[in-house]
Amino acid sequence: MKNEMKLEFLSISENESLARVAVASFISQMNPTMEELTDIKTVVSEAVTNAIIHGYEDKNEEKITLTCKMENEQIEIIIEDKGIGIDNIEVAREPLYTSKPEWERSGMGFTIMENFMDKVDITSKPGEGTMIRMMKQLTSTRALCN
Amino acid sequence: MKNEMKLEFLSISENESLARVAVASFISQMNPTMEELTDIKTVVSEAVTNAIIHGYEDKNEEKITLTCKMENEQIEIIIEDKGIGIDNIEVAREPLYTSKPEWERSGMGFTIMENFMDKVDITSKPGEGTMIRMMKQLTSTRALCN
Amino acid sequence: MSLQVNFVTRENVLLVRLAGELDHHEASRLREAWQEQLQSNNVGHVIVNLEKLNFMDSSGLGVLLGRYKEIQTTGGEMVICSISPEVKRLFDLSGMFKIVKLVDNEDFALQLLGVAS
Amino acid sequence: MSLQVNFVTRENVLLVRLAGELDHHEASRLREAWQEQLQSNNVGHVIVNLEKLNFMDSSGLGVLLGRYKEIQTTGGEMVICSISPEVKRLFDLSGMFKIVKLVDNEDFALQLLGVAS
Ligand SMILES: Nc1ncnc2c1ncn2[C@@H]1O[C@H](COP(=O)(O)OP(=O)(O)O)[C@@H](O)[C@H]1O
Ligand SMILES: Nc1ncnc2c1ncn2[C@@H]1O[C@H](COP(=O)(O)OP(=O)(O)O)[C@@H](O)[C@H]1O
Repeated sequence: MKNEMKLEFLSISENESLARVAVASFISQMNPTMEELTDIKTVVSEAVTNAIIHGYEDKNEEKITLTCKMENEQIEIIIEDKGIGIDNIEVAREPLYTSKPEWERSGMGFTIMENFMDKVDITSKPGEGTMIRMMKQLTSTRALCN
Repeated sequence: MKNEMKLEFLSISENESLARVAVASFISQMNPTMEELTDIKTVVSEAVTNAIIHGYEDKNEEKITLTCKMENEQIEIIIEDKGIGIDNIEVAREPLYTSKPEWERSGMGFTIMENFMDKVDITSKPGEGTMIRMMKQLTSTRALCN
Repeated sequence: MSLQVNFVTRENVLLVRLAGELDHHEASRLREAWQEQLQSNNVGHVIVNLEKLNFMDSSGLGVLLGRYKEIQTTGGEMVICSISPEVKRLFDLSGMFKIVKLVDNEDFALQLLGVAS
Repeated sequence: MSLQVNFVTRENVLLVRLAGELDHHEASRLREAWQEQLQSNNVGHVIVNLEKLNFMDSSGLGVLLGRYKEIQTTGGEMVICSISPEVKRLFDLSGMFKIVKLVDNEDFALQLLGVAS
């Protein structure tokens, strides 16, 4: 089965759950395990939250794009903002690093994405925006059982 | 509260529930009644199904766009396809009219949309596609109770 | 949340219990399974129990109407039971209750069709 | 599915029960309510019951860590209980259990902090 969706929404925190729900509904077509579903909801939540608070610095009227593709049991998720971008991607990826400790950020977002997904690519340009591309292969055995 | 989302997806029937779930999650931010939520899920299901089976005649790789905006308690939903279009919109709107009786269509789609929403505009051009625009005002009292 | 379908035969009545969501995607699967039941069991009437159906749209109406027409040719009746207010509004709109009967629950439906419980 | 928060005080312990989904959107509301409880009640320790929490991300970790730091300055302890396997993986990743204790349920947590039940 092959499928594709693209969701565009405003940079307000209410839409974090919208993004999770849409991706979860989309992924469910592939019959993932509960753990896989939770992993994917979590990383979507991390990347969308980052776009809102870091990328757009809490500005409300900006646009975030979430693309999700699946083919066989391979899932690709791309989350994009046109916000401030990331200066030093290597530092940003470090566990516990956050540029906003005063907002009680844990600095664990990228660490979670990297642990829950097979692959995480970050493309970013200061002043232009950030694109997070994540891949995950679902356990194909489940699909065979149905 | 003001919010906006746009969802693009392939014309496969699996995505009918994706469209419902995304709109339901989005609308839930406005605290609708259960009846309002069901009405909106139903009309989204009708219009998306029509785009798949009538607009794209069950072709799988075409794109459907669903836009949803809300401001105050006013909801606007637009569903678009680039499919075959509708020859005679007046006939299409008639209760029980269907061009596909052999597929067990009930011909009630537009009637349901018109009954469940405040306003339904159909824009269509044969060979170019169809756009359904629906409006609904949520019962504002609910929003005040919260 | 997809569609779950359960078929039970009681004397000459086919009982169809639907749970979950019935949209166009689920409609064709339901039609096929239902037609197979009608062909392989010698039943005259059909009871459709919608108690656990959370969602239905006009594609669902189409499947029900289609099966109604099938059994009607041999004089069979269709009885709907345990419908939710949401789904009932759809039925009302489409005039379904001019052709199929609506009762409160499965027991009433069985009684109506003369099946001893 | 938003976040439901329930605060209960038992002797010098604040019990925080979370249900639903804890993301960045819910985190600031939770922080404010929690800080208010810490200020208005004279409590030393905190128990966080996550039994009914279906979803949490790193924004949730941030709020918990923030409250841990607050009570730690006065020597207070934080105990987490009834955690789901999914949420536990987040905690494991972030090394939370180096600073807060994890127990199976509320009773054990209360015992651990010396509250008679
Ligand atoms: N979309 C983004 N736009 C700009 N900066 C970002 C974005 N995503 C992440 N960052 C930067 O990377 C840092 C680390 O991110 P992360 O690991 O998710 O931790 P946290 O969100 O808790 O700060 C952030 O503090 C921020 O400086
Ligand atoms: N998106 C569309 N593209 C082309 N034709 C459409 C579209 N939507 C509706 N139609 C036409 O309008 C008719 C009536 O639609 P509707 O009331 O939803 O009934 P049904 O879907 O059961 O046929 C359809 O049979 C079809 O001919």
